[in-house]
Amino acid sequence: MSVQVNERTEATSMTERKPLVKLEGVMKHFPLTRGIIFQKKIGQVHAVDGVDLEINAGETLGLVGETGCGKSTLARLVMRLYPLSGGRIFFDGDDITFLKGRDLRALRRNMQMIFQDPYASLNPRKTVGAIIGEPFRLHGTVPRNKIRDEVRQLMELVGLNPEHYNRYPHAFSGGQRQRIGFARALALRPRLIVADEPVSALDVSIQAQILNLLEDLQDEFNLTYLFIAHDLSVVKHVSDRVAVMYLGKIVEMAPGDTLYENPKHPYTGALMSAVPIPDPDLAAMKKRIILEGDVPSPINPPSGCRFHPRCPRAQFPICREEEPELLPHHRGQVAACHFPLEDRAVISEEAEAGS
Amino acid sequence: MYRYIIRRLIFAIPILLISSVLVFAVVRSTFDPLGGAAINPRVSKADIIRVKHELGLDKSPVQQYWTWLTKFLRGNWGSSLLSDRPVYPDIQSALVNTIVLGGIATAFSLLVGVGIGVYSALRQYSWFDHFSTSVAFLGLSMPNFWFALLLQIFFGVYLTKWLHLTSPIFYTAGLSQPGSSGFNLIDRARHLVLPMLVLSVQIIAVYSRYMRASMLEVLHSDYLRTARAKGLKESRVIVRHAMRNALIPLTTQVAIDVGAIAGGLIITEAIFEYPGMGRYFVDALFRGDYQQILPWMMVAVFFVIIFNLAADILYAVLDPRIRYA
Amino acid sequence: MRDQDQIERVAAATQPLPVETDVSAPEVPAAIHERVLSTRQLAWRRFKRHKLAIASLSILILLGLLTLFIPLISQYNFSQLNLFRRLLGPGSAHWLGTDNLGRDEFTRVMYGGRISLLVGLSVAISAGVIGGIVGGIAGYYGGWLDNALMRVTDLFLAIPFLVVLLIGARFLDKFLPGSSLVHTILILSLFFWMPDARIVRGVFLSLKEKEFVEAARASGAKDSRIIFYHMLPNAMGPIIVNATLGVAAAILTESALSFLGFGVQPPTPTWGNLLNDARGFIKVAPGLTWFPGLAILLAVLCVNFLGDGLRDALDPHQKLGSKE
Amino acid sequence: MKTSIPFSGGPWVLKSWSKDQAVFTRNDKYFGKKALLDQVTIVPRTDQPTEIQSLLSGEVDAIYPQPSDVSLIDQVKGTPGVTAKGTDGAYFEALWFQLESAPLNDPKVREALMYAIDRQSIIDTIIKLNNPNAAVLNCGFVSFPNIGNWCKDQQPFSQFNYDPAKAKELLTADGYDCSATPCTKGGAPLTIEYSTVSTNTRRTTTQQLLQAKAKDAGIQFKIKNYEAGILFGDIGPHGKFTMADFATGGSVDPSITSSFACENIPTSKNEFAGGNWNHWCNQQATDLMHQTDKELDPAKRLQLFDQIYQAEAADFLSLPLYVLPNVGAWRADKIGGPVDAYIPSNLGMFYNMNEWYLLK
Repeated sequence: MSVQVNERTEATSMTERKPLVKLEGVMKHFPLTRGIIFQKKIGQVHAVDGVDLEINAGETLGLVGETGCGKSTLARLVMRLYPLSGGRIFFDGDDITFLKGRDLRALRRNMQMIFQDPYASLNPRKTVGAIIGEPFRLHGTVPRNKIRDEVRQLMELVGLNPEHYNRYPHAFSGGQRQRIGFARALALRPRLIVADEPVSALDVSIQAQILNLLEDLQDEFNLTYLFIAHDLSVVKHVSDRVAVMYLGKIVEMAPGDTLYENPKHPYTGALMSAVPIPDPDLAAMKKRIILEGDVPSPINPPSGCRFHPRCPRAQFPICREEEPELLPHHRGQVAACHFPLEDRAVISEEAEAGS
Repeated sequence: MYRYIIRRLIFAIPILLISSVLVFAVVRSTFDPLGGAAINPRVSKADIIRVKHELGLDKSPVQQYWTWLTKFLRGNWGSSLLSDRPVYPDIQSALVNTIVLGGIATAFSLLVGVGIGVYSALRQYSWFDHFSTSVAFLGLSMPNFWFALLLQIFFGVYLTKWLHLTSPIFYTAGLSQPGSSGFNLIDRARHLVLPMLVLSVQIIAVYSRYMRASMLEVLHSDYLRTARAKGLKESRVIVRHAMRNALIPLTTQVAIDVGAIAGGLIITEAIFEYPGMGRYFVDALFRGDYQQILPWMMVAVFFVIIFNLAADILYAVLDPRIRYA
Repeated sequence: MRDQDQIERVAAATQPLPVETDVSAPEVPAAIHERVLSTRQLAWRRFKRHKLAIASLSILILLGLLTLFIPLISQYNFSQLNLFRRLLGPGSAHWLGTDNLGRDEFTRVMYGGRISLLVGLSVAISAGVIGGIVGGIAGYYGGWLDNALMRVTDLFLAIPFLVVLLIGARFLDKFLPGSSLVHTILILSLFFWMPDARIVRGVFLSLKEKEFVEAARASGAKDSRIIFYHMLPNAMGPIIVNATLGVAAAILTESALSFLGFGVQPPTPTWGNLLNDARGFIKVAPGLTWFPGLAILLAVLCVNFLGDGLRDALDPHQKLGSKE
Repeated sequence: MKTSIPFSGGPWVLKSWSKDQAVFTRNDKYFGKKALLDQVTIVPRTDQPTEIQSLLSGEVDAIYPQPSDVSLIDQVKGTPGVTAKGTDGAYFEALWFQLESAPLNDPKVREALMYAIDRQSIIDTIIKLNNPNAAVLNCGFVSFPNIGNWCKDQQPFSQFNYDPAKAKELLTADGYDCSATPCTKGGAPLTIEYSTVSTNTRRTTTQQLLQAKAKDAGIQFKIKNYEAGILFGDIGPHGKFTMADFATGGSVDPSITSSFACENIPTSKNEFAGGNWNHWCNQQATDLMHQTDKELDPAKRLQLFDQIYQAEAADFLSLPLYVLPNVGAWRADKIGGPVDAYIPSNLGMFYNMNEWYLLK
């Protein structure tokens, strides 16, 4: 145990200079096939289409986007649950893109995942004790006879009654189940936790508890989070930086406040306009931008800027023909847009123009 | 849709070819082609060698297969080694007989089974439902050869004796009265009733349960509720909406079952001396007549594949949810 | 949707009833204030409501015990002849009479039942294992492997079943020496696994997408552990139901094979060959035809009812308390 | 045979023929006694129970079945108008030993086996069901047992009566330990594989009967049956059996060289076409067989055959069991004439159908 701690402190000091996770041009294309025996590839879903991203040690990186934009796929790519179609992933400086078998399983000790659906993410046939204890059994980090105690401690840590060790998941509520999921993810003391919409399936009243738990755990274990959500207000609440994804690409990334106050990408702007604001004065000023049209199919993404068919600021032919690059704007803010939004107050102006 | 059907049809050709290879390999390795001849002590060694050469059995397996296949496709199905009767006309008449028996039994079972299934579903948990469920279970659990035996002894021996008849009401064996020539509907029917009954008991049980299940599923579906809500007449809701959709899975099931009939009535035909495919096969098997078994297997497999194909296509045609590009 | 229907179609093609397999969430979340019950307890509760299944289970247990302990119950041996007491009717000395060689029919029916039940059980279990492996691999790995395995399954389903059994029996006779009992079990298992494979595949296809499987992989579990520890237990319900119905089908098929003169060979009695032997005495000693036939009917009926009850109990669609 | 009508001599003309039925009509041009019936149809039935069934139900009027272990006479009893008759037939049934396969390659074991088989009980339990006058068959295997003189006086196998004690004695003398059942030698139990046609219930019932009886003689029979096609097409010619039960017939003027001479043991040399499935090679007997083939005088041939019989018995070649009964049953209320006249012959019950007539 002590050795591990030493390693960690060392690693932490190192990652001050280096990002913990680095993604370079990560792609995931799911093939669409037809035919029974001889499968013909007739197209592919561009779920993630060239993403560059860095997650620094100890921070929480929020990832937002509409349903189907590829954020869950990206999460699973980071976790190496899917093989990549292109690009590279580095963890703590090591290339983990092509890890397999034993090495890949060893990597799991450093990165864990929390899932969206608290009902589907727990095996209904296993007791809570077996579920939380499984990582110990798989990696042998704790002697067999100590597993039980270790699991009880974890349960207490996440706010579960250790007495319920032998219960089955169906006996727990959604929030409790999500706590079980946390306990399982924490069992190996990972450095990175990928949380895929961990609260979106929960009641609002419980969401706050769970988010607070996440923050407490981050402090206690010096965790790095990749936090995925489609709800901006939740993301903003927990994240140091926020990345916005649209159709398999990152369109804008910035520290939470900057993004909120000064969105550069019109898509971010539209998303921001939907965030409820606690201040009634500000809220009155703000108009919601309703995007027209549906999200285009990721099988056949639009050319040029992917947002151009729905973008109120699009100018042709450039937006249709040229793909914008991620360019720096404010400090720590990057956005990919040919015609970025102006600073401040633009939101309402845009809204008026649009309506 | 047409493209889908055509593609499936084209696809069936390699499947048939592969099946023919398998059939040939299995039958060739299991049966000694001249095993039947060896039973006959009068067949001399020289004869066997001569026949071996005639049948090309001294060539390589691939050559043998190819010779056999080309002959088979040209309609030259060979002759039985034991009786020297050409195989083709016998298999043809056996196939017709089997299709008659299987077809009538299937049609009858379908009528009764669907009726029982629909009524049970409409009156779920009524005494009729419970009763038909119990009877269906009984039918499913009945060893059909035993049932056949009981029917034979009852109709053939006891009933004939009690009623002082000279011939039984329903015959217990054969296809027609011995010595009769030509087609006599009543005579044929009297021969078909018992085997049909034995076959139907299980099919009715399966179909009624199947129909009940799919009917219940449809009855609880949203679109049916919508149809009712629209104010359609109940009978129209049941017939036009519920039954039509509930019949879809059954239809494909029936298509598959019919395909299996060509090779599948072995027990019933054996017990009732019915001169169909099953009986032909068992006879050939008992005698180890390779020359008869090989084409028989091909015909049976052919039917299964074709009807499975038909089931797939039917499914695609009937189920609007499925559209194949 | 297609897959699901396919499973049902195929299941119905090879066994008595359409299996309403569940491939969706295998859990009914119990309200938090309810007494906490394990899945097994919930299933048992549902099963207990099924009176016919309970009765069937009791009869089967009784029948199983009878056939198992028949040497202790009966004073006769199944092969012990008494040529002076042939073809007797039922009586106090011989409860079900004697056969054409003066053997005690009760002992023979019970001993035959032992063999028939053994065949049924072994076939269902080994078919379940084969089907589980094939379906599991196909469903878990998907892709070309899935395609290849499912085409093989289709092929096995397509060939006329009894024909293959008959030819297969010959094949084994020729190439693999051994007792006809072992041969019969082997052959039957080889042609009973397809429904299991399809069901397991269907369940696995849907389970594969479940987050708990991803969670297991994210925890560092190997494929084998995911398949056997995480996914298989969740597929057990349909497998058990199908295996139960498979027992019934195997008993019937074995008896039909024996009746045709294939299958398990005398002197080992099975219900099928007892019936076959009885045919010549149907007028002189009708009991010889009735008793083994009724025994098959009773056993298969009970197994089918049991399967029905298990389906109700293990089918998670069924909520406790609702009357369906 | 071909599908074209193969013959039309004699009192009948074959009107039509298929796998399901053969229809004969009167041959009006026949020089002899014209048939009394207008038409006769012959239909196949799988086995004796089915044939009896068809007769009882009135679907057919006369049957001439292959006898099984079924009691024809008992089954027919109680149906007025139906008469049955069983007599000795033309084939004989025997247990054949493959002399080169263990443990029957030991003549002592074969000798003991001769006393371990209860032939009388087969007759009493199974054969008498169809032929009340049946008796144990004791002569050698050359000809129709009840035709001519070939199997009249010589009874070389009559010495072998069921005597389990004697069998055990012989085995003990041969080095077997018979304190337990079955006897053992060097720890290995005395097991003899016993094969016959799996679908023939007469034979499988016989098998079970003999198995139970042989146990008392310290011998265990392991039953391994085959379908006819396999037994006669593969197992027999390739010598893959130890002891088998099947029937054989001879001819009116017999030659047994093809069945028993040394050179006719099936081997790869003769492509397994030899008829000596027993693998019996007794040079003296083979010489005698060759002599019989050249001998024209029936009396002298009979003498030579007698010597061969003796050699067969002395070598424990096989054990004859019984004469296969010929059985026939018919509706005496419908058919008149000498219906049963040819039941005992090798010509078959239907040989004199032209003399049968319908009763009004």
